[in-house]
Order: sequence, then C-alpha cells, then structure tokens
Amino acid sequence: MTATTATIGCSSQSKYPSGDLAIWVFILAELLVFGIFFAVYAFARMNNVELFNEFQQHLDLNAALINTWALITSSYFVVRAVAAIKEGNSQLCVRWLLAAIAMGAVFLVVKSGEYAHHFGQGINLSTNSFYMFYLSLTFFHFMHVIMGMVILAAVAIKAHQGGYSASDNTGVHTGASYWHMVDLVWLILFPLVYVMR
Amino acid sequence: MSEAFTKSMARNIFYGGAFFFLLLFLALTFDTINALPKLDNRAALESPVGPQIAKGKHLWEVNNCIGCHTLLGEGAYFAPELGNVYKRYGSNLDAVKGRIKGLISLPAEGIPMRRMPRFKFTDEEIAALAEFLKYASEINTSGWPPNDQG
Amino acid sequence: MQYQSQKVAIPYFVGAIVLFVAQILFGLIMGLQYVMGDFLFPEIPFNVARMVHTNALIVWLLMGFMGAAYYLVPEEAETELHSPFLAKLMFWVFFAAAGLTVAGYLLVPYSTLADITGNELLPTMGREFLEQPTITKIGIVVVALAFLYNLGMTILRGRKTAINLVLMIGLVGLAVLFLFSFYNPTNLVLDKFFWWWVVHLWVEGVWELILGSILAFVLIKVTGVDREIIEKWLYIIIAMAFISGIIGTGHHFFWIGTPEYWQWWGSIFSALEPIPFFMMTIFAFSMVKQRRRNHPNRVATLWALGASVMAFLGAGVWGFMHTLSPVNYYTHGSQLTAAHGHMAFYGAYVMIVLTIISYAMPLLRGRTAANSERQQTLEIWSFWLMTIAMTLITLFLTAAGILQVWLQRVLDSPLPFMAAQDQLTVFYWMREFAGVMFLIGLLLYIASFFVGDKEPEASVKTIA
Amino acid sequence: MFMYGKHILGIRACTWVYFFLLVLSFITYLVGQLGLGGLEVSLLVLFFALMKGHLVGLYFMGLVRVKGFWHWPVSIWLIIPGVLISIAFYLAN
Repeated sequence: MTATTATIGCSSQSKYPSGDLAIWVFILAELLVFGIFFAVYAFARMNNVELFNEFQQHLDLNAALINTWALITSSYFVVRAVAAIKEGNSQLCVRWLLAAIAMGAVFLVVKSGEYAHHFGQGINLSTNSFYMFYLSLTFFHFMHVIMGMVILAAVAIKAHQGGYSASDNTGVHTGASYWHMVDLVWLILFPLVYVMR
Repeated sequence: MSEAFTKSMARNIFYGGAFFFLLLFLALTFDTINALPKLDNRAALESPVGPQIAKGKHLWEVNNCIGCHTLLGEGAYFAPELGNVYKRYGSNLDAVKGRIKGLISLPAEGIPMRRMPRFKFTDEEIAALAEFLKYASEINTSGWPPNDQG
Repeated sequence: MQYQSQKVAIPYFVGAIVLFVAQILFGLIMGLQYVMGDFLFPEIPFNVARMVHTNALIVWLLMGFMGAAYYLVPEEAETELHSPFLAKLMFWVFFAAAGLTVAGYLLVPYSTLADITGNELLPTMGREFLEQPTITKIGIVVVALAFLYNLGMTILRGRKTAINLVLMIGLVGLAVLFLFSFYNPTNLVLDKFFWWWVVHLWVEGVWELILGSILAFVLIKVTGVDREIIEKWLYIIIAMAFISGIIGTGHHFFWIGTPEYWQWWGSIFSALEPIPFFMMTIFAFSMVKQRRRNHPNRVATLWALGASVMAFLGAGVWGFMHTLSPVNYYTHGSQLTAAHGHMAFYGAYVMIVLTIISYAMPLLRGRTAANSERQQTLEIWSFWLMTIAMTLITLFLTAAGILQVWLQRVLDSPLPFMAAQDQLTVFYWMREFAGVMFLIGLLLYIASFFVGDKEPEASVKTIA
Repeated sequence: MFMYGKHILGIRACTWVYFFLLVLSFITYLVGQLGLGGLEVSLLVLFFALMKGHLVGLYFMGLVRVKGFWHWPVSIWLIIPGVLISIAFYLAN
C-alpha cells in the first residue's frame, strides 16, 4: 500500500464535491427518485404486510449478498482508481477502473440470474404489488448499474489514452461520484427489499 | 466556481439521461403490451360482435363524440362520461340504444340547455355504437370511475 | 436582425396571431355554451367549436415555433437560411391547409368531412386534438419535413450552437412523435396508449426542448449574459424535463385499461415534473438579475419572465395538484383537468411564442432593437390583462372542478353529470367574463403593433 | 473510528470503511437468512444501511472534506427516506 498518504480528490477542504457539479445535480435528482420510490415501497407495504412478507421469502438472499459485496468492492476499486490518477498514474487508474467494471459485471450476471428465475416462473410486473415494487426498483437500479458501467468505461478509455493527469482529473471524479451513487442506492435497497420484514 | 459545472457534462447528462429514460419507457411499454390482453377486453373484439364494435368505434370517431364527451375520462368535459354509460343504464343494451335515439331526435328548437346534435343514425348504427360503449365499459380500468355517474 | 432570410419568420408570426384570435373567439363561444346550452345550435355545436379552439391553438403554436426557428436558427448558425423560398411556400401550404380544415369543420358536418377527405382509407380522425382529416395530417408531415430539411441544411452549413441543436432535437422529436397519430387500432386501450405518445410526449417532452431553446435565445439577447452559462442551464433543464417527463407519461395510464403499476411509476415520475419548470423560473430570473446590459425591449424580457413563472404555475403546480393516482382517481376528466390545461398551455407555450414574437418582430419590422415606448406600454398592458385573465380562468375552473368532483364523485349519493354541471353555472359565468378580459388583452396586444408604430424607438435611458 | 487527521482521507481509511461495509452487509444478510423480523430488527437493519450510506457518502464520495451546502445532500437524503421508511414500518407493525 504505497498509496497510504494519497488523498481522495484535493487534499484541502473544498466548497464543492469532487467531480463536475453538473453530475451532482444529476445525482441529487436520481437520489430524489430513488428516495421517493423507497418511501412509496414502505408505505405500499403497510397496506399489504402479509403479502410483502410472504413473497419477500421467495427472493434469493445469497445472490443479494454477493451483489452487495460486488458493488461495495467495485466502489472501493473506484476509490483506488481516483487515488491512482491523483498520483498521475494513468495505467494503474485504468486497471482499477477495469476491476470496478468487472465487479459491476458480476452484479449484472447475478441479478440476471435472479430475473431469469423469476421470469421462468411467469412472474412479471402485474403479478402482485410486492413483485411490482421488487421488479421496478431493482430493474431501475439494474439500468443504473449498466449506465454507471458505461460511464466508467468511457472514463477508463480516456484515462488509457492519457486524457487525465495528476492535476487534471475531474472526469475521473465525475464518473466515480456517479458510481458511488449507484452503490449507495443499492445499500438501502438491499435491506429494504430483501431483509426488512 | 462555476467552471466546476461544465457545459459538456451538462450536455452528456442530457443525452445520457434522455436515452436512459427512453429505454426504460420502452421496456415498460413492452411489458404493458404483453399485459394488455388480460385487461383490454380484446375478447369482445374477437367475438362475433367484434365487427359491430369496430363499426361503433368508427362512428364514434367520425361524429367527433369526443368533442363533448369523455371516454375513460379523456375528451371534452361538456357532456357525460361514456366509458361506463352501459353500466349506468343497468348494463342493458336496449336502454343505451333508447337513450341515444331519444337524444338525437329532440326537436331542433326550443330546448335551452346543452344538447346533442341531431345525428342521423340508422338503427343498425345505433346498435353498433351501443356495442362499442358496452365493450368500453368492460375494459379493466382499475376501478375508475369512482361511481356509476362517471 | 442580421440575416435577410430571417424575414421569412414574419408570415409565420402573423399567421400564428390570426389563428390565436380565432382560437380565443371560439373559446368564448364554448364558454357561453357552457352556460347557455343551445347557443348557436345547431350551426356551431360545442364539439365543432372545441375542435376549432384546440386545433387552432396547436397549429398556431406550431406556426409560432416555426417562425421562431426561422428567426433564430440563421442567427445562431450565422448564415442565411438554406431556402427562404421553401420556407415561404411551406407557410402558405400550412396556412391554407389550416384554413381549409377550419372551414371544413365549420361548413359541413364532421362525418361529411370525414367522407370527403377519404378518412375511410386511413381512419385517423375523431380523436381528441387529432381531429384533423387524414390529408391534413399528411400535409402537416410534409410541411414538417420540408421545414426540418430547410433548418437542417442551414445548421449543417453554419455554426452549431447548443440552442440550435436542442431546438432541432425538439423539432425532429415533434415530427417523429406525430407519426403515432396515424396509428388508430380498434382496440381502444392501444389507441389511447399511443395517442398519448403524441400528446404527452409533445407537450411534456419535446416541446419543452423548443420552449427551453427559445427562452435561452431570448435571454442571451436581452440580458447579454455569457452564452456558456445560459447553454449550461438549458442542458440541465431539458435533461430534467426528459428524466421526469418520459416516464411521467405514466400519469395518463392510470385508468385507461393499462396495468396498475403505471399508477406508481406515473405518480412518482410526474411528481418530479415540476422540477424542470421550477429550474426554468430560477434560470430566467437569475439571468435577468445577472444581466450585463439593459435591453430597450423591456416587454420581451417581461414575457420571458412571465412565461417561466406561468409555466411553473400552470404545468408544474396545477399539474402536480392532480397527478398522484389517488387524487387523480377523483379528478380525472373533470374541470380540474381543463384548469390545468389552460394555464399550462398559456404559460409554457403561448407565452414563449409571444416572447419570441415580442423580441423578434420589432427587429423584423426594421427597428434596431425595440418598439416605441408607447407600443411597449400597450403590450405590457396586454401582458397583464391576458395573464391575469388566464389566472382567473384557471382559478374559476379549479373551483368548478373541485365542486364537480365533490358532487359527482365523492358524495355518498352522487349527482348525475348534468345535475352537477347545473351547480357550477356561477363559476362558468365568471370564467366567461375572464375570457372576455383575455380577448381585450389580445386586442390590445394586436393594437400594440400599430399604435405608436411611427414613434421613435424606446431607448435604455427612457426606461431607466 | 475515523478521526480527522492526516490520513483521514487516505486510502487506508477507505480500506477500513470498505471492510466495515462488507461486515455490515454480512450482518444484514444473516438477519435475513435467520428469518428475523419485527420492528426492532427491521429498524436496526435500516440503521445499518443508513450508516453504510453515510460512510459511502463521506469517504468514497469524499464529502467528508466538503464544507457547506454540498456536505449535506447525501446525509439528508439518507435521513428523509430513512425516517419515512421507519414510520411506515412502525405503522405496519
């Protein structure tokens, strides 16, 4: 761990979060949507506690744990990628980013397996309100994972071409912030939909 | 520190966001199209009265009924909702036909209230319209309207 | 005005205002029919008046958008329009088609019009807002294609600014989505589902791009604020419009035979739809506050600010009021919908077209920057008269709507539709008076083009 | 656990956060696997989730060193849905 003294973003305190402020406006909008969705889930559950509790048991907790770990790990890799570019090490940054994308891919594969299982049983959005919320929330998040991977890939390509440096790396921070948001949302989604009863 | 907020990032968010939500919308549309057969009363369309319903819808359109009435809550708000008119008249086709016939044969003058144009429908056409309205009333509208008055 | 070919915008603006007048006159007829049921019966039944009212609105807004595009695209692209002749020709095609269609609505029964125009071959008529005969629809497509070609060639040749690109995306989207108006299956649910792809994805989707780009253009001109800043705002606002508005279509899929999950998706996303409008208000006011110069055309600035506020109130607040599915269950298809529709269209689209006309017309008519002091004063009066009148119309319809919902949908023994309507008469009368006030405002607006026309231009000094 | 200091924003802090997140997720998983339910357990799990979110915001997103307005959005975002979810679960039980 040569990077123990490396800092994330700028070393001094700042008025703005790292990355392009535009992405932060977007992140807030996305968080708002997810926040509303979560609250709506909880209140819809209130009227159907038994239904929600029953069908929650049909979800695959093992898959959810793997996915949670995958996203956390991926987020951590992105932190390393940011630290690498702060030291001007583009190629190390690219490797961390690729690792992060790979963890995202793990998430997609596992989640697709879950979907295949549900769809195989003929479950869809109209099956009942639990599955409506489960599928809506997780699919909406699923698409965000894909989107986040596309963004990370774009950042990785640019980093590979030497587009970032120790002093000019806003783009990396921007992609990283978005990816952490995807992780953050899942961290709430996981207990809410899979565990809390 | 407005440089922190770049135009190119704002542009990328617009393109990315638009594409993303368009895809999501298409996915939901796809699911909706698959779910519709259970909801949209297409059994009626495929039944022997299907052609009559189609004719009724056509008449509904070429006489611009939507210009005064609502149908499943959409249209003009000048005259009653007709999506559930079949149920309002006791789920009785003859009652619906009689009502249409009565309204279009009111005298031209001397009725100082909202009134229906004097459409010249044949009995056959009135029957088609009634079948169309019956079909519409049997679509699964998630419990709307709140009561029979529409 | 920097390019000769921008002048092709003039007929579009004039045509728009002519149709605007027709729209308001027929609106007044309908308003009267609400309280005097047999007024003009059987010559102009309500459904015919309504068709003219709504179709004239749509067509004049489209004309206004086209005029705006012909004005601002060359200036943004810094080049002459590809083909001014094509633009002029298309104006007359469009105007003639609109005139013929309205004449058809008024002169023959609608079903006869359907016969004459061959609706049998491709039935598309008789659906709300898409009542135009199929051949008129095809005409609209042709005009739109020629229009897009003309603008596209201009932009390709010239400077590509964010405003131009956003405007083009909006206009192309408008044309593409209109194609769904040709899809009219017997299955009522499918019919309605895709009908909203035209109607909703226009007014709460691509039209917001057009609105945003016109607003951004005028704000650059009247405030002198740096283009970078304004275009940044533009992108973020339209991004929010799409993020909320595309899935927000779901708020129309609550009760038309579509799956129930739309009640959740539609409610959640359309609850976010006020955000872009709110941002637009903040945007307009902060740009004017940061202005680098005082533009002598103060009335254009007033329209721009007014549009941002009224769009937020009409589309944002009044839309949000009944967009959540548990509320909409009671309010769907009531006078509340009409209240929202009136203020949203006025605030978002009528006012933005009047903004660009107000900014561009003095220049097109040979002024260097603005109309005379007297003209502007008159126009400011018309601004307030129309805006206050529309606010009153909205409030009266809201009151009527709430009472209607109560009587007809909430009461334990609900009243039939017509019985409930009888209870609303007083609100309908007040709405009609507000409508007359609106007409007076509109006449003053038109007068502002002629009264004081010969006087010298207003200058910044006389304002300060 | 993570004091303000020279290394607060360093990779080492983030690594610790990372391990901590893994452990908390595993606890959440165990709660689910054991089929534990009820208001107290649910709220505890929710509390873990909010804490995890908070750590991601502060350390991974780096908001810990941001002062002023932008320090707060993620925390506030966690608190508001968190409170709403708690209320809903409280009322449901």
